[in-house]
Amino acid sequence: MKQAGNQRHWLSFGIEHLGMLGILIVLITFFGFSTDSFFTPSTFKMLYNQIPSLTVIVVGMTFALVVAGIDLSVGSVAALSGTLAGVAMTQWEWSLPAAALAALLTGLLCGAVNGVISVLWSVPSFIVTLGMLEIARGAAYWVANSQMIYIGAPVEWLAEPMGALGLSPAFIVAFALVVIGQIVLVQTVFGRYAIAIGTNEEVVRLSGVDPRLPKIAVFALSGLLAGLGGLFYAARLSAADPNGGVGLELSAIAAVVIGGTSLMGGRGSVVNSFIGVLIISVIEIGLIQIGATEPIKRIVTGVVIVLAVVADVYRRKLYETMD
Amino acid sequence: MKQAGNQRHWLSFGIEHLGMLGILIVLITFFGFSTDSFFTPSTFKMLYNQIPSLTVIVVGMTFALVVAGIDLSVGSVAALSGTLAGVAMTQWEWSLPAAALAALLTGLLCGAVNGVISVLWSVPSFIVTLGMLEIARGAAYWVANSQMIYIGAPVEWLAEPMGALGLSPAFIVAFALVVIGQIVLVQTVFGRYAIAIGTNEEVVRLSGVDPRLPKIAVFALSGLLAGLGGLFYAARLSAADPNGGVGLELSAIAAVVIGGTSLMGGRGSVVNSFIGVLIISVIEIGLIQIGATEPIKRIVTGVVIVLAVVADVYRRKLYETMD
Amino acid sequence: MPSIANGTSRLQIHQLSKSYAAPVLRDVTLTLAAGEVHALVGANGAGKSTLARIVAGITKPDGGDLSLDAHPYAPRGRGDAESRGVFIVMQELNQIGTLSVAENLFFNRLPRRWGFMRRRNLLDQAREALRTVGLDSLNPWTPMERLGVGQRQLIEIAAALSRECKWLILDEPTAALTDPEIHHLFEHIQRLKREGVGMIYISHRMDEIRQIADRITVLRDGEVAGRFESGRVASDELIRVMVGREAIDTTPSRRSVRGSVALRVEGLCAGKRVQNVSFQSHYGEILGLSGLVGSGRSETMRAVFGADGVEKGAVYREDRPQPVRIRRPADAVRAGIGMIPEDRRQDGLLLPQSIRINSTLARLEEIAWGNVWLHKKRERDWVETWREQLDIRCESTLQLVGRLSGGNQQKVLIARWLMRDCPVLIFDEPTRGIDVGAKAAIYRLLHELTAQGRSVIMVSSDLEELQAVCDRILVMSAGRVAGEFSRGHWSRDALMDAAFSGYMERRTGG
Amino acid sequence: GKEDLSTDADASAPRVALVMKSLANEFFKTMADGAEAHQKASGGAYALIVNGIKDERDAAQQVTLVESMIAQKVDAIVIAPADSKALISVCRRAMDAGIVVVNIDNKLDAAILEKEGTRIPFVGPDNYEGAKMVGLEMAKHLSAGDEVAILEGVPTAFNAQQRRKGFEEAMAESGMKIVTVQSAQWETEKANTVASAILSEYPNLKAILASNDSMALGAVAAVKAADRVGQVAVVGFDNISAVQPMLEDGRILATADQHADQLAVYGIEYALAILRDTVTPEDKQTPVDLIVPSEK
Ligand SMILES: Nc1ncnc2c1ncn2[C@@H]1O[C@H](COP(=O)(O)OP(=O)(O)OP(=O)(O)O)[C@@H](O)[C@H]1O
Ligand SMILES: Nc1ncnc2c1ncn2[C@@H]1O[C@H](COP(=O)(O)OP(=O)(O)OP(=O)(O)O)[C@@H](O)[C@H]1O
Ligand SMILES: [Mg+2]
Ligand SMILES: [Mg+2]
Repeated sequence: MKQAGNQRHWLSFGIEHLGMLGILIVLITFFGFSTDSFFTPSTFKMLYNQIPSLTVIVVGMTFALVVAGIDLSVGSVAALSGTLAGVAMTQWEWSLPAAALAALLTGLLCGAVNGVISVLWSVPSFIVTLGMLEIARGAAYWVANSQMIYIGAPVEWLAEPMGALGLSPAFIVAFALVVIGQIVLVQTVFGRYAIAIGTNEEVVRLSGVDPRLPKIAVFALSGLLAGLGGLFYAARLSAADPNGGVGLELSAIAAVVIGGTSLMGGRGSVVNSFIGVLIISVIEIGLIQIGATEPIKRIVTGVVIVLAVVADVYRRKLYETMD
Repeated sequence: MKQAGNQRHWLSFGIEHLGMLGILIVLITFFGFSTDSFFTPSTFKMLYNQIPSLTVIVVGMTFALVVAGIDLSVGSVAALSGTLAGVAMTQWEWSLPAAALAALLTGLLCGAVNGVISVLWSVPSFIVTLGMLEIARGAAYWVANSQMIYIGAPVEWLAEPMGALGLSPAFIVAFALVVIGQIVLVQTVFGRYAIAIGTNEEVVRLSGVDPRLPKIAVFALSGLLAGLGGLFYAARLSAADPNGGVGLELSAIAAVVIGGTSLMGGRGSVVNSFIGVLIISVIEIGLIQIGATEPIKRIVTGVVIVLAVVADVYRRKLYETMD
Repeated sequence: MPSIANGTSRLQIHQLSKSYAAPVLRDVTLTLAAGEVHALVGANGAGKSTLARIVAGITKPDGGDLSLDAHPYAPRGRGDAESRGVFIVMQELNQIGTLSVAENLFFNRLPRRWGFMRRRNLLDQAREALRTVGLDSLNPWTPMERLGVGQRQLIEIAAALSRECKWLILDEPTAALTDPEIHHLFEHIQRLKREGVGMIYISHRMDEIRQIADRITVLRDGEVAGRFESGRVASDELIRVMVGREAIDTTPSRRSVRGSVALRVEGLCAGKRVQNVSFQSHYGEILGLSGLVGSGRSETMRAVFGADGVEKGAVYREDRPQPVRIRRPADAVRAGIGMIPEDRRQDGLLLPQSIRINSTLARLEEIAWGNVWLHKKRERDWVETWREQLDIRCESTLQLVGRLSGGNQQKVLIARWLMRDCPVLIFDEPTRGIDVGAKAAIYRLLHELTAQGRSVIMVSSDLEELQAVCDRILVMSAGRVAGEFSRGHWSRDALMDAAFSGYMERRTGG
Repeated sequence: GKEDLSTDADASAPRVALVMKSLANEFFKTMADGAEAHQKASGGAYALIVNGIKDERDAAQQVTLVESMIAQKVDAIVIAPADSKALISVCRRAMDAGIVVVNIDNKLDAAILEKEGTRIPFVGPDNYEGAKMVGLEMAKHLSAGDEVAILEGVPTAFNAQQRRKGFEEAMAESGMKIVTVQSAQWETEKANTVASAILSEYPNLKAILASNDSMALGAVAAVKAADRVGQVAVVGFDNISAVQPMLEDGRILATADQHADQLAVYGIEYALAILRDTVTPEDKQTPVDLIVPSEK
């Protein structure tokens, strides 16, 4: 309810995000008590380094959902960008910066195509990005000749933990993008227009603001960030996998929606989406550490996702009556 | 725009659906000229018998989208229902009717749970059904002990072509459900409420109609039909696959959206969703028969999906200026 | 500007025409001079808003041309029109609910630096703009969706007033406002006149037209049906030209037969806007609810109807000792209470659906065989009947409600509830945007309803209307009932005093 | 027909359909490439139609594929079934239509074939033996009692079950302690997540046995991220190109080569032989080789 229009006090901002954090903390505590090894630095290090790719993708997805669109192509675009970078570095012997640039541009291009087609021909973004999901996947197979590409050291440093906290460059970039994304959404004209477009595109148009450009920009942004996500995947695995990122769109959308962004557009918070990512990752890792069997893993994951959002609904109601 | 409120003339109904059919016919003609073996009875027989499970699921999904909801759990629920029927028939030695009933009830239950949680706790259906996607999948693994269950003859007849036209009982049931679904949507109080709720739930509520019951019913219906779909799936494979139907939700939503139903709710057509299923299946089978490589298959599928919808947008614009 | 100073500045509309399915405007010619208020009147669907939208650059005309100071003027969009100094306050509220009041006020020109919104700047400007319409106490960061229709209307006006305009179009700006706000608005209009701004003023309230119009143009079915070179025209004459037949009696007299108690509300508390509200309504009477914008009239009615949660208090039907449990509107309707919400576009109508679907929504079961199968012929007949009764102007009852003129949309909403036929009917601003002819029809309907023994509660911002129609008027102020007046025992001043009382007390008390 | 464009064979030559799992998977792609090379070299002795499904797990789609081949009236179908049970009835239908069916790679369920009274010859490797071999090779580098973990494929897949059994048997024989078995769905990314979590849960873990090389790759990255290179050994299966550098430097200790490029060829040759009526359908074992780092 509040995230979007939220500009009243920093306090309410705190309550908003702390609420989501609360659910996360409950989860962490639960797993902490369930298995000895959960509360170890290595778990958190692992968590940090697991999430950069999903995180950057989720930043873009939040914007896509805020404008009442959706981007189903993120997984495929990530795979395409990653494999392209991989092929460039191993077969064409490009340097990392050049290959990374190519990957990002590829993502940007895919996203821009999504945006332009969906906006100019007024085709639902669901369909356009579903088409792109197939197209980018096909292109990834084609680029990589359907082979997994081992890249090795040249990209690995991106995912390598550094310093005392063990944060990788990829994590730092991802975290910075979350902060920047939130600021863009709340503090910039572009962000406000994105929210307005998601609430009521017709009213935006009637107000004399052209909604097409911001919408195209949002999809281009999502593509660009998917490209970056693909690069981070490659860094983490030291390899580029044309088959990677299948079903990633669902995880990304789930994280965003758990974070309280509406699928109907007009409301959203990048920070909460990030907490959504953390919630999903903590459940996943915690269940593996507990040693749950596959059926139990699935069932618990499902139940926790629903409960997290139910809890959030109650918390928000409480908060509203308070205010 | 028109399907839902469509009550003017049967003519406009014809134009509406014939338009979608036109795109289908273009596709069929294209593949017919591309490969000799496409225009054979056996191709069409294959088409008929491939689609019943997706078709019944799509009927339910159309309703879910019409009320501005979504049902991501259909693939898992289908798998759960199918495996349950399989286990019942092979291990508990139930008869087909008993096992089928159990499968349908399971589907109904899952759907009802989706509906009740999402409506009573006002949690977005995206999240609830995403949770159910995981839960039902876990339950399917658990029921089947992660094994594919071979059922054999007892269910096969459901999918076996009969008579001169080579239609299977499953296909006939599926087709009947499409017709019934369309009639329910257009001709009944329930269908009207569904459309109204999808357009603006608050308006319906303030009209003194409780939108909760129809909404729960829609999700229960979607679950029930997913259960039926799972049964048909098992009939086709002669086996129940706890891993089956992964990603089915995306295909189903894609078929519905290709058919012109809006993700934002308030309008839809079951018949057009069915044509959406045919379009997807024809592309799939046609590409197989042409012998396209994997990258090409993906790229062509993606492009055709987008083009089909772009063509539909133009057709509709034309139609609107006409009218 | 010299052109304004010597009064030669002109906005000319020449032979303008526009059609959708049917012609909406036919060869309309009109001249607007700087510093004058040019009133545009006409029945619902006459084409006033369409004309206004064309001038403001929102809609493209099919034929004819516009000129500004003898320069051709063909705006490509609203932004283009605004750059030429032409501004509009539209009839329908066009605001982004999820954004704040401040952001809405300056939506298409948010103060920015390097893409960042300059919040401090925006806040100052917003405060300033809100002050012009008397909303000083409103926090500019309040999300728009929390406000009532009246306040939103004031904010639309504030947005236009904060611009450097040369030409201003006001499309039914006062439909949801009460006297003090209207008075305030008129002061601004006078100021703008003095500054040489030319205004097109659209309204269905004849007294306003008489008060501020310098010239009047009457539109009928998209054509100019009459021009008056002065605002001082007898309403009867105006109405005759508007509807094309003899004047109708707009305030029919009636005998009221007050029956037993129909609804009793006791100690109702809901949110901040409804504090300990108690009242009764009787069968056979029309109870009016008056008060200033934001005084909590709508919120009270929503609470009674179960649209919003209630914290305390109870609602009784007739003289039953047990209160009715109303937790949601469906309960209220079951208990025989119906309500027409004030915000027709968000709470009332399914805009992308047909008139038929909209008007039968509350009574669908009864036009269905066995509560299941829609009886489409019966539906059509019923809707046709009400279309005629309420004179809804449309191509057919299959037309999408979103494409109707504002007044006709309101009529569709009324048709829905008249069709539902509840013993107790709450109308929240039922005549908002409705033309004089149809207003009379609606008043007649209200009287018929009460004559049949129903109880009607009518919330309205139009004091004259309340005085003309009601048997009893309840005045709300700052969320409380501040006074109750029976017919014959009220005066305009007494009603206004009561409306202000809650705010005075607070000021002196706090 | 279009398929004649891709292959140049006489109109009278038999038409063989190769039905694969996902052609986007390197292993099956290699198989298909091997088959295509073989067809070219055969000088038009037969025509080849290669097809694969989109998602390895989607048995229903493969049923459609086989039906499509029946519709095209091919002479023989060589199939790598996505599932060992679900494909049986459609294969039987193909045989009823007079088409020769040969099963490669993933063996159809013997008990059900028996029950259905169908005989479909199998040509392919023994996944169980292969996995056991890899497991035993790895055990050489460890000492009895060491903790190991297994990354399973899709648990419902027959070859996944065989490989898991093979690993388990080898570990039992050499006295290792299996601390956990988790599925990573054959996927690299998933394997990386699962392996990371396992590594943090079991600080004394000495080895990870991955049921395919894609998962092994993910495990290697996890070992590196956990800073335990040299402490935790990884083995895989399939010998794909991407693991070659890791085999070189010992980050992967062993993998198994099923000679993917020849696997389909064996099946095709077998099908052609049956068409020529020279053999009676019998199962045929193809070699699985243990691959270990070349130096050392
Ligand atoms: N987008 C549209 N599509 C089709 N018809 C339209 C559209 N907009 C307006 N109309 C029609 O044009 C006619 C004039 O509408 P308009 O809104 O100009 O009336 P108005 O004079 O402002 O009436 P009111 O007093 O009710 O506001 C109406 O009959 C309406 O149905
Ligand atoms: N200062 C304020 N800050 C925030 N919200 C306010 C403020 N003043 C009023 N509101 C909101 O404005 C609305 C006014 O209440 P309500 O709509 O019941 O009044 P009304 O008398 O019907 O006035 P209106 O003419 O606006 O419909 C309420 O929703 C209230 O929450
Ligand atoms: Mg109007
Ligand atoms: Mg009000």
